[in-house]
Amino acid sequence: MKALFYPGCSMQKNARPYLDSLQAIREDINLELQEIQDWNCCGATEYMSVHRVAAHALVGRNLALAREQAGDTDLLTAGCSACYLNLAKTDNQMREDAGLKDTVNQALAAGGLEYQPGAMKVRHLLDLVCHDIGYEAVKARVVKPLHGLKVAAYYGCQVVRPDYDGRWDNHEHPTSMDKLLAALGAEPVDWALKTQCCGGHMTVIGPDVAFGLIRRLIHGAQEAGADLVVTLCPMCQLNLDAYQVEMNKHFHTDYRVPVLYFTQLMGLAFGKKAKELGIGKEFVDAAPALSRIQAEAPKVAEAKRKRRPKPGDALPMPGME
Amino acid sequence: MTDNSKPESQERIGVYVCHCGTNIAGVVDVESVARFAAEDLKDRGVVLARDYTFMCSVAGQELIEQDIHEQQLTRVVVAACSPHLHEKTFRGVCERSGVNPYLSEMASIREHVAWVHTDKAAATAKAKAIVSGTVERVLKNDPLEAIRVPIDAQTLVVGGGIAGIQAALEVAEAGYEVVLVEREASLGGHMAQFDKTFPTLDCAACILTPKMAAAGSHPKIHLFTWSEVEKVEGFVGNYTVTVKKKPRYVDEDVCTGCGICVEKCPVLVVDDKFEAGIGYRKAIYWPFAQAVPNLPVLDPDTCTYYVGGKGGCKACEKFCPTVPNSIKFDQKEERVTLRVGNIVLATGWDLFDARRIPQYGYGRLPNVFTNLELERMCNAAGPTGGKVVMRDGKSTPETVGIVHCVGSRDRTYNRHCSAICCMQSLKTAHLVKERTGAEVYNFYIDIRTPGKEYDEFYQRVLDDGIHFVRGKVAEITDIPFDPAEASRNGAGTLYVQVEDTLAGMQRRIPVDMVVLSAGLEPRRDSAEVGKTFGIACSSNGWFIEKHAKMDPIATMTEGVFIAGCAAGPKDIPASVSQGSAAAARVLNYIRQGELALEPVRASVLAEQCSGCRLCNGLCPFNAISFDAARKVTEINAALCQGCGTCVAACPAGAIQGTGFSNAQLFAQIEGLLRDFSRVPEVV
Amino acid sequence: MSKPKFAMYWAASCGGCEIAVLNIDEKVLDLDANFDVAFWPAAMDAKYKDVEAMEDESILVTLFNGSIRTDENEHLAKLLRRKSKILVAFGSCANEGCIPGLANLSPREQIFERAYESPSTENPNHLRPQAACQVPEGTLTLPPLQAVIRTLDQVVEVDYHVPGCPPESHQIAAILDVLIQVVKGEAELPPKGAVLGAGNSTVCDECARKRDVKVIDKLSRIQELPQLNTTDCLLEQGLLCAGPATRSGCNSRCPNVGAPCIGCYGAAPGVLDQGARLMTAIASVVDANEPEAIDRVLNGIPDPAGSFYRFSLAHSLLRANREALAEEP
Amino acid sequence: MSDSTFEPVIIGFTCNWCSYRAADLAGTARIKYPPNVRLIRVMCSGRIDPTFVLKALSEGADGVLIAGCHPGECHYLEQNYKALRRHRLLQKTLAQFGIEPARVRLTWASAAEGALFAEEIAAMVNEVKALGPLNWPARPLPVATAPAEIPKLSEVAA
Repeated sequence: MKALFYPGCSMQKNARPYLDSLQAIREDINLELQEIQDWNCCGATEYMSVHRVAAHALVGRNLALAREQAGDTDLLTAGCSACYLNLAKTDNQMREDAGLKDTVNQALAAGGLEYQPGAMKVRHLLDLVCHDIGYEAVKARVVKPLHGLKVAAYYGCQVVRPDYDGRWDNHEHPTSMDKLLAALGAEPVDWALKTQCCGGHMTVIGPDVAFGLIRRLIHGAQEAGADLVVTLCPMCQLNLDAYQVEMNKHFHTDYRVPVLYFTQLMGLAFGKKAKELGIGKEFVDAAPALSRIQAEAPKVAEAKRKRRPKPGDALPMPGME
Repeated sequence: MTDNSKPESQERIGVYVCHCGTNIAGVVDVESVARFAAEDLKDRGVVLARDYTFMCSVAGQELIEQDIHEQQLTRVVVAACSPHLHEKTFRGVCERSGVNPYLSEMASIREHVAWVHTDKAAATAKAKAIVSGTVERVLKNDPLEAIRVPIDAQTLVVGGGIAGIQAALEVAEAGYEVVLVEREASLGGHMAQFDKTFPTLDCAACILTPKMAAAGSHPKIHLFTWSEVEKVEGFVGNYTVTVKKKPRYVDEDVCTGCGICVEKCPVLVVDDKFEAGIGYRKAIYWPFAQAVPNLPVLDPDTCTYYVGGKGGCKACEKFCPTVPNSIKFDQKEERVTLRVGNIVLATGWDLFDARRIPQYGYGRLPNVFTNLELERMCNAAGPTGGKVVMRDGKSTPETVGIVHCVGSRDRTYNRHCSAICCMQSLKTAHLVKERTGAEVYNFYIDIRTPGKEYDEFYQRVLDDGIHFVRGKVAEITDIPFDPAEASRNGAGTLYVQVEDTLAGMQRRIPVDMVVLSAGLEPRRDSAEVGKTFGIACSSNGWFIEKHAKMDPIATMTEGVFIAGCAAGPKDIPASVSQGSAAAARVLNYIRQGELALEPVRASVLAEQCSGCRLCNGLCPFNAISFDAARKVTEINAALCQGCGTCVAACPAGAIQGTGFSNAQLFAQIEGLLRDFSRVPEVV
Repeated sequence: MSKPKFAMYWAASCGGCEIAVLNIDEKVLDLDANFDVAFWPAAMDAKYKDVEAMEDESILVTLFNGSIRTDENEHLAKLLRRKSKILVAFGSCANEGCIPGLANLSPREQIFERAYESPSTENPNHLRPQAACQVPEGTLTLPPLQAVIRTLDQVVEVDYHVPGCPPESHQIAAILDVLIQVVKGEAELPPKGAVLGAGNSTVCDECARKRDVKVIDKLSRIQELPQLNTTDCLLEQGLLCAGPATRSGCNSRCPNVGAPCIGCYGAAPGVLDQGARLMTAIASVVDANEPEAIDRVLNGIPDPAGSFYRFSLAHSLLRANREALAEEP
Repeated sequence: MSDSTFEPVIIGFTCNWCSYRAADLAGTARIKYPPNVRLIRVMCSGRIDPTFVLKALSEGADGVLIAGCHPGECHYLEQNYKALRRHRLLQKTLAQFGIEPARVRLTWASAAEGALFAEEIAAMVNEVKALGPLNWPARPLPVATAPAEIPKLSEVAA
């Protein structure tokens, strides 16, 4: 499968391991990524609220370039949630608002470009892997299953909301990455903080607020029994990993929950070397957690025989299908 | 093609333009419209045109009658309000005066002109165009006779909840046979699951069981429980329905309902239906204690005779005291074919599945319950013997949060208001407070208490000291925000995150237990059921009434009525009223003996039909059939509902539609466009 | 008593109608025996001035085939109307424009472009026909092409209609028999405006193929189908067959040999617009409810106007493309 | 583009159960909309024959509005889907005649959607206004009698 690829700034720098691991597994999942030539900044989270038209024109240029270079594909993917959301947002708002479409296209015309909304299908990398490549295809490539590794799938906020084209199963409690990790042999833990805030840029603006949020996530993952947190967004990874150290200092705690990208775990399961996947560059060392990977799948305890309930016994729970 | 064969010049048309007080005359120059009809449409057969204050008044009607007699009018056009209001009135005038009622037409110049336009000149011009179109149309009208069909007196009621029971009892009491079909093993429906009913706090069982018993033992009511209607054929007055009886594995004719089989059955399973998942039943079980009919039913999915492959324990069979034995492991599905004249659909509702809102934690957090679970918990015959306890079965909650509008009034799930949740939540709050003394919080968007004594009950609950927080709950979680919150509340506490819109702040309210007031949804299979009975569902699944206000019991299909929640959420009094209303409509038809139907029907011109069969798949009412011997298509006029789709589809133009014929519609188009150049320019 | 006069004329047509008349074989001798053929350019030499010299209404019957494309066609239509007691619109062109009528989808300039500048045309000097051209011998004239094709009854009053492209010879023979009987005083003329030589139903009535309830999930052109079933309805096999919307009378010639009906006998009795009937019928049975899915099926009709109005365009409600009509005086 | 005084005439086909009642409701609620649309009631949008549309367009209408119940809510269960299918095909065909898609609009309005129906009408009137008059040339009617004077061919050719 071929898709245009918008790497964004993070993947070039702090989220380099995300890019490296993606490069490492690309062929295994038969994903051909063609980087947009001459792409520019996506405007990050803030620009949209500072100058709406300029922000959309900025993103519109990337969309226009993508369309121009796309050839026979109309897929455009990004690994960073903010990049993905901005691309999807501009495409959507140009679709909804004909005035904006015209203004953006006027701006693009200055550079000899034009973009018709809807011409590219903007998809997050995780969405492509889960829904287009599919769990079965991923499973088929697994050579070293991640048996025994308990993982907390953490989605963050931007990939699931506002979800213009209804790609995600549930905005509050998505399960796509959980299923992907299960396909790799890992054991996803059930936790309720999957889409809660990582602090975003509050780490810079108001660190106290951010630390509280980071602690809640890290503590929650640990409480849920996770060996590590798996993420799909450079911002989330940065906050939970690099700022975990800061947070520990702030609260006098000693959390050590490593945070990796889902592509890194895919690489491990596909038998790639840790170094090739950028593992080891994280602030919180992932090695102890990864050492828990077992050769065999853990045995599932057999369900207890049913006993006739007596008054005062626990009430049955509703089943989750 | 416009049919010019009729001698139009011989027709004498009267045109009447209604002022409707100032409703029309305030915007449309009615005199000018009448003058236009009299002068410009003279060559079209208009012999007189009048404007009058209120055409629908007795005097207005007499005016037309008089003209028909004195001026020998042969056709009548009334330019007034929408035909949906007064078409019948003016048809009646014609009929009384000896003119075929279908030779009258209404031109809507109130709803479609006077009330929606402000420019008088443009409105008057449009009114003239409409009158011109209607005059052309009426010239092509055919004199028609209403279609008469006999009515079979036996009635089918589908659904044995309170609405269906009520409808069945009323028809049966009037002395007519009723077939009552219920999908579950007992009558009762959702109401049987409730503990108390708002606002009076009557015991639900105490008021429902006598009705169930009455329906169960009524000599005129033929009960089919554990059965479903599989097929419906025919038309009003003459339906043939096929009822599928699912195997109960218990011989209905022999079983005495002694219950020894249930007692001896060793298999215990969670009862997802009646006990809402918090209680247990056996593999052979009574749906509930007061079930009607009083017969157990065997569940082949859990009985060891069918699962496990070891032949099963057969304890029920061994201990059954009847001769012959009532347990019939090899009982098969049966089908019964019945003839009925009318059908009442009272198929009820399904509870919104609260697991669809994962952030509310139902199914993940043990102490999040649904209102239905609470109903069963409060019930003295329920799994906890009437005690309100937490999921551990022992602890009494000290703080309880009740979340309103779960799955209702929410764009993501259902936009509709479930109508009963406010009152039900208030009732739950009251019962929980009464039984546990807990602090109770209600989280609501709006409180809606429009029924009799409802708001008084709300005031009473307020006086109970129950807290009300106005705001939509964002999240229910067991994860504390920080260690401080954790240490304040202890493990297992649930936090209700909500924006209190009255206090203007975010709140996190720690509670021991949460009750979700899950809303009412259409039955999951309502589209299929609608198809079986030939009635329409809205896109969300509620059945569509013939008219939401003026005809909420009837449907588009003659002889099929709806009652209770099948058409939308309702409380018990409304459901009972609708059951009675449906019965009244049915009895009306039965007493008439035969029914007059609107003669808007399609028919095939056999000599022009080539038997191409293109139209054969187009009728959802199965009115179109193919005569293979003659190689022509035929339309059954009684089954035809008059939509005209086949008329518009026939490639040979061989299907005609009365009431809305091509000739009528072509003529109307011509008439509407006749004077288009005269529309004054509006700036 | 002299024999009544007979005329046959071709306006914008292919000549197939004349051949169809000759295909009645020895029956043509009956024509000669009972009529004096006064004017029939395809069969015998004649000059317009001879016709102009005739007395008005001196021709008993004129079979007029071809549609009105040029000023010359219009002139002859009016002339023959004046000279004939009975004017018969003969064949699809005269009745509804037929294949030439499809040119109504293009304005004149496009028609010329296509005819004189297409890659298959050798025209290095980009010559175009002129209404008048000076040559040493004087002025040469050509009748100008009119904006759109019109049918005979859009130009003059028509007494009878004989549909078909061309009309079936057995039908022509039957009409001729009636005409001869009328001349001999043995029969009455049919009511004015009648359609002669056709049935009252549609082609399916005469089609031997087995038909069932129709549901169309794919439409193909005949060359796209791997194999055609010889017994079943062609429409059910995914071919756009115009039979259901086309007047009977041809004995279902095409469908019976495995080719879909293309609609040459025109609309069924009482139908205002044949194309609309076929369009509504086909659309009604498309097996899809979502716009995109519907379009996927309908994309199997690459040229809807040409498919539905193949023969009847000039006589349809819209008659022609808007741009072409705009050039009409 | 049209001049600003052009007021289009639009024929609207509405079904008895939803869209006609929506128009009634717009009236009852006194919602204002432009007076350019003249409605014809049929029992169901499935009754609407492309011939009606062609007839209206060829006889002076600048546009045609077709309004039915929402998909899935047809009072005759599924007949509005037939209207949808016919509209798709008609649009494809009309394009070849040079008739812009905005002139033949299909819309859905439930009996409760008076305001929406009024908005649809206003939107359509604006779009058709922007397109200008259609002015479809009238069909030549059969000539009643042969013209008295037929010019000579030599005169015609010039």
